Amino acid sequence: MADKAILFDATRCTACRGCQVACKQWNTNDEVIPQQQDGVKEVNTGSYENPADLSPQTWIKTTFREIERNGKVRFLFNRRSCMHCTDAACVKVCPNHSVYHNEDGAVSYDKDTCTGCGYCVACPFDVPRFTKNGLTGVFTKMDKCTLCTTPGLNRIAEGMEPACVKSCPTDALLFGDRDELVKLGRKRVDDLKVKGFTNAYFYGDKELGGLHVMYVLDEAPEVYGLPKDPKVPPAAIAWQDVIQPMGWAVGGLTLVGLGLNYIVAREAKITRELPGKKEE
Amino acid sequence: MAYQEVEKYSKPVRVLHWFNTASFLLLFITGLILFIPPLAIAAQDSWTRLIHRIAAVLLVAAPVIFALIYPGKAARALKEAFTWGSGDLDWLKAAPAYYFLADESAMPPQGHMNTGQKMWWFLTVVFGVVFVATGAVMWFARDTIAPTGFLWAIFTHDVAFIVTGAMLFVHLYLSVAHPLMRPLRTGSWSAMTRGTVSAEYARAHHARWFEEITAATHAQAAAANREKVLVGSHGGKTG
Amino acid sequence: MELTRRDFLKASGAGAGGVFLLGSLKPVKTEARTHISLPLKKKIGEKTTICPYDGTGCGFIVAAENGKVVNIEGDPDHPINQGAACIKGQTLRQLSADNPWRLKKVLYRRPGGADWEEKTWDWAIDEIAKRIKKTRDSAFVEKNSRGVTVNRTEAIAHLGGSALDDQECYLLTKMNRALGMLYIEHHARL
Amino acid sequence: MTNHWNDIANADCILAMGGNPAENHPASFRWIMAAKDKGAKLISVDPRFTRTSAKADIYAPMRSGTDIAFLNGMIKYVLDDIEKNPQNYNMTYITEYTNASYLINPDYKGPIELDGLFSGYAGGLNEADASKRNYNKATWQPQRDEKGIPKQDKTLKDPNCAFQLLKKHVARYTPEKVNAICGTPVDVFLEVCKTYAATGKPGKAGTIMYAMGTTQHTVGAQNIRAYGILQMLLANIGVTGGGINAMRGESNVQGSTDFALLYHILPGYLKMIEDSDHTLEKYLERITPKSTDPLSLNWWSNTPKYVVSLLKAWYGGAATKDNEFGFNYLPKNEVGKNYSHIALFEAMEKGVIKGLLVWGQNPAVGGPNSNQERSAMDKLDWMVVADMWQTETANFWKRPGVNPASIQTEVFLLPARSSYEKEGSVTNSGRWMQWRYKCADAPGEAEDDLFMMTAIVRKLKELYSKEGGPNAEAITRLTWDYGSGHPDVRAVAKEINGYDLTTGKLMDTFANLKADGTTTSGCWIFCASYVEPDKEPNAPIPGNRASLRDSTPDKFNVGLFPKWSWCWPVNRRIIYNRASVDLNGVPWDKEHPVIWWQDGKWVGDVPDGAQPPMAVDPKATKLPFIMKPDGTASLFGPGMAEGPLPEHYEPWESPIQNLVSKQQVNPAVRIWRPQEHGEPDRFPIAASTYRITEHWQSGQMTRNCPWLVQAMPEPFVEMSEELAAEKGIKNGEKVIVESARGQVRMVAVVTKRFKPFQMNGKIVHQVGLIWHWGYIGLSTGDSGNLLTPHVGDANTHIPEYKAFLVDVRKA
Repeated sequence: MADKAILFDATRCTACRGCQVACKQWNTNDEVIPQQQDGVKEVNTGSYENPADLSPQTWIKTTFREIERNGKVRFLFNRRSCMHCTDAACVKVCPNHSVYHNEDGAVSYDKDTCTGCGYCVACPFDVPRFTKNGLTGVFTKMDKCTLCTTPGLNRIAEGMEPACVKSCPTDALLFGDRDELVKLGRKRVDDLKVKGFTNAYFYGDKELGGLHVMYVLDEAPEVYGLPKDPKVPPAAIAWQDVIQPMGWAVGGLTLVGLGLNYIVAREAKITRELPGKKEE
Repeated sequence: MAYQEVEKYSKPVRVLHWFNTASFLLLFITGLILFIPPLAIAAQDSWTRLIHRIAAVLLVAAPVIFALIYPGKAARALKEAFTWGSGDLDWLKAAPAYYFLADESAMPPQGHMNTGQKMWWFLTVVFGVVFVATGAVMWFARDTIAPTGFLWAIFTHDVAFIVTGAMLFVHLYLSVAHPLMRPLRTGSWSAMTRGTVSAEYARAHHARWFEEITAATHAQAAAANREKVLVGSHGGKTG
Repeated sequence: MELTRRDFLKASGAGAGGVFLLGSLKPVKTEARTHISLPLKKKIGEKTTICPYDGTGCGFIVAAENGKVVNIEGDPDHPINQGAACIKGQTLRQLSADNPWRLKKVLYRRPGGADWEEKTWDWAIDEIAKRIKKTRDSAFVEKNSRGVTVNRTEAIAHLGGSALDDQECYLLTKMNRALGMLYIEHHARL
Repeated sequence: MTNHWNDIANADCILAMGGNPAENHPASFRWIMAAKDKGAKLISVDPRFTRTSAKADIYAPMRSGTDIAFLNGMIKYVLDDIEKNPQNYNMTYITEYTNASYLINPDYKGPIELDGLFSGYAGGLNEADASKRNYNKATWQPQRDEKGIPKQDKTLKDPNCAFQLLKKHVARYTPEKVNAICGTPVDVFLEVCKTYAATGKPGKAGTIMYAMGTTQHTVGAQNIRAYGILQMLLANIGVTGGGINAMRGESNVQGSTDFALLYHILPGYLKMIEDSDHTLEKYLERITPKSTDPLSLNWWSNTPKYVVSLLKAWYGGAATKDNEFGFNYLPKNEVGKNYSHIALFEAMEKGVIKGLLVWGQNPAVGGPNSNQERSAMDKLDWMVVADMWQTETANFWKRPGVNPASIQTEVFLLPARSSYEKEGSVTNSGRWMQWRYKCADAPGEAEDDLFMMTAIVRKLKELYSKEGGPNAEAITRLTWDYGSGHPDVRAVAKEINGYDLTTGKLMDTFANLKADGTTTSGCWIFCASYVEPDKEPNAPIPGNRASLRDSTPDKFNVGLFPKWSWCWPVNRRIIYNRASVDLNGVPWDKEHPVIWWQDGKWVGDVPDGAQPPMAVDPKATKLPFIMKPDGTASLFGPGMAEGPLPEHYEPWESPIQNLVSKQQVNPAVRIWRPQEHGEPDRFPIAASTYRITEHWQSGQMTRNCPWLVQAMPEPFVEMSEELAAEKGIKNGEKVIVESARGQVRMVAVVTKRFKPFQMNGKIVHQVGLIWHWGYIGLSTGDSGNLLTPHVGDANTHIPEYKAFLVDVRKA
């Protein structure tokens, strides 16, 4: 099956933030409504960008940035959520393979087997968020966008767009086959360059083996708050590629060695010390 | 020759050992989930990670309490882990022949712990510190530390896990399964369960130590407290 | 050396080790998993509504089970929003009966009272009608100073209606004017 | 809206001014984007850089309250350009469809001659006496021939014609003057003019999208007039992608206005009865516009039919010819007396108003000068509030700093149903009447408003039948036949549409309404919305056109969706559409036609009058602006309170002196509390209030929703980095903003999007506050309306929320 992807066109986004809540609506996040006044403990830190960060209940949020160039102000909006990388650090590092690529190319996860170990903080985009057990204070589960492929809430399998994409009034978000969107995204960026946006950039085309959320930007990625050259951290590569096999190998070699030792040493002991006597 | 038993590990030491064994096994099993993905289903709702934390606290708390009650013993034990000599090198040279071919001839006389035991004990102390340090980062600094820091803490913790895990196999094997360690009552197993080893065993495998304690005994020349070190026949049990 | 079966079993440590070792050689890259197929936990509704917030008039589809809202999203057939929704439209579900801040009972605050008291509809309607009649009748002007029939009262005022339906607005005008009211305003100026 | 939301996609240029569609009508941006995709330009004119500005091709900063200077400057640019390049403009449209050619009363004098005033002012300059703050409009009228037809000069050369008077009037508004008043850089202003004037070419269209940023000023109505003049000169009215489009802030503020929940009208924009209307005849005589011009259709000449049909709908059998169809059952406004929002609260404070019925409104947060409005409620004997939530208004006696025991008002708080817990229709900004259904159950004992008002009326009918009372028949004989149990909303919808009493059938069109009492219609503009089932059999509710859900495109595929819901009047999607064609009925824009005269008939949208085009049949034809008595659009508007042409006056509270004339403030403006005037030396900073995407109006519908509270958790005041530096305020800190009316404590959002204005060499700072918060609900905070004044526009008395003076300091 062809990989699916989301194309975000920053030049079309008006920051209505429908996507931010569409995601909550569909995924039933924030279901408990506080009963007391001022029960939502959020504060405005001097920005439209609230809540300040992603959370287990906020899988996508709109970001706001202001820049000034040659006396002209620009108000830039961006989408922050899971990028569904092809070389996904979280998939790479997850000891239990609870985080995985599904057949649509999206990075989904199995909440039943997630132990909350937190290894997926390896994410170069800082996306996974964890719920704490209220009683013990121990992190229990990771949560993040699944491109609406969560089992039981899988819109893609039902032939629907992800909730955020459906919600977008200006079609700043598009959903479809990744190959098609790559072509479209490249074309849009080329058009932007012709229009004089010399720093225009198509983000996600090649980054981390290709993201499944791609960005048409009229400015450099850093201006939009995206890391210029995201990398899977070495420690994350080390995990599944080195540590886990090393664990199996060292453990295995040790047991093999001990087993061989037993056979050899037993023979030796019998022949050397107590010929003819069987042990116990 | 009559069986004579020599006390190798005092009761508090043994209690500490088994207490730590229990904590370590809990830590080992709950940690092993990360290496055996199908076990993850058992880790639902973070309870294995809670056990891991509780066991970690116990693992740290027990030696600390021990050291507070028996500062002398603790200091001696620590000193032992860091006291190495040329005899240890000889032991290492002789070890393959001994452990594979049951050829004891090249074995130099050993102290209270032989070199192998000392290595285990040394690594236990060192990796204990590593576990505690990296575990503390993972537990307490998760929200504050940079992800890279967290990841390297994980890395170190897990490398330590692999090394100590492998050593645990060796330790168990040598303690209870190696052909030379049989029958169990004579050697290490006995030392850690009942606290004593046979004098014969002590003389054979820990000659230096045996000499030390017997020399001390001679110096006190039939002193009334002889029983303290040399315990009389446990005939009923061993006879 | 010849291995007996017993020897082989005793060497099972080595066997297990081999399995372990094989495990370490397993390719790390996980295969893409196929979807776990579960029926949708939410239904997409059938009944349509129009957004109660601003005047764009976007269409929405409400899904309810046993009268309880489970999902509300944009109506893809609606020509204006074509399934899209802004942040407020997406929040429609939090206006439902599940929101504990919704009023559920008739409330009454007596003169000088420090808090609300729960009342019945019948009681409230009776009392409201009595108040309206008393206030209206005591401040009713049938003829003005020039003797022209004016049939009005300035003592009762009306506010609101933009959040109501057309039919309700119409009936409010009808009721207000029949009562002779003049101070009639709604959100148009605010 | 003259046009509708989908139609924005047809525009070649969109002027978003006094409105912020990206912020407050986000879904509408779908169609702005669609237009931009086809090459349209978006211009954002706003005191601050908004989410709309972020997507605009041109952003022009403009000090709040200086719209007329800006627009007059644009009009001047267009008029100058018409002289130089008439081929770029639709001169036929200007001369034939507007009153540009009308010769005006030679006694007319304008602000040039009278230093800011027009001829006919009752008072002197800066008149303080409220009774003299008005005009005698006699000299503003056109000259008429003996038949009563306006005298015209179609060459537009006569110095006394409206076109030339306008030209003379706006000549003062040079780009430099605009810059000095508005603070808009000259180059940016000229770019706006050039870009927007390009829509003057036949076949091109420009639309103006506005909202309360335009209207909530002392010159609010004149701001709209300026839009009208600009759009007429550019031939942008009646065409696809054109029009003057008010973006409505509530789902049914269009409907509640259409159904006349306003003091000055009856349903369908029929003027309210006044003291002077001794009889029905006199009333009809006064409110029915007349025209003797055979070319003028003068649709309002049908007024008597609509009035009588309304009375028949309300009083049924009790409305007879003998009792003037129940005319005297209805109240009469005192001539010249103002019953608008501010007046209402002033009367409440004086103790005139004893009882208040509140249906889903929250003036304790949304009203101007809310401190006054909150305390005025203390004087009430009783208050009835129907709402889904606890509101600040219902809880005015719990407001901070007040002892409830000292307030004797009784309050009844009735739990209401949400929009999807009941059935009925709403009318959107584009005049689409859309049906919605009961989809879910309401909480507890919540009931719909229909139930509440019906229960009250039934009870009142019972009381008045039993006990009698003054004008009791007005109540006892009022028709209220919507079933015996829960009222049937469809029966109400049918009554609104109206019946032919001779056949008992639902009316098909308001063209068939009669003034003889044989027809009914609760609101004539909605006649044809609910017809007999066989007339609209395919509607989900047969006959109910508001329920139509067929999104098949129209004939010309310009996004009219004629089978989706229903739109007043008579499903005409673009009003004044007869102006979209030339004299032969051929569209100016053949790619996006609204209507087209083909093979002897109109095709496309429902035409504004079915008569043939002017050149096709000069006798039978009618002028396109059928709702105007003369049939033409008013370049020169003699009906306005403060003058026939828009003139710049400063807001009531302004940081600078008027640079155009000595007349500082709109000479006809209504000022209620002169003592609460903030002086610039004490309050040097200009301020404006506005709404944000994440919240809605007075906040009950959003401040109780955690998703929205999380998205915008606290009220804030936005200010420039320069002002913040001057005051030592850091981003995110709490600040106190104070006006002559009160003070608020809010979070400071220090932003590059606000810039100080350079006004004629003086630096003027501006801040912006949001007002969605109050002291009741899940999230609480201060409302910006604690600062706004009780001063109203001269025509509509809309409060001046958008321009006042404050001072800011660190909290």
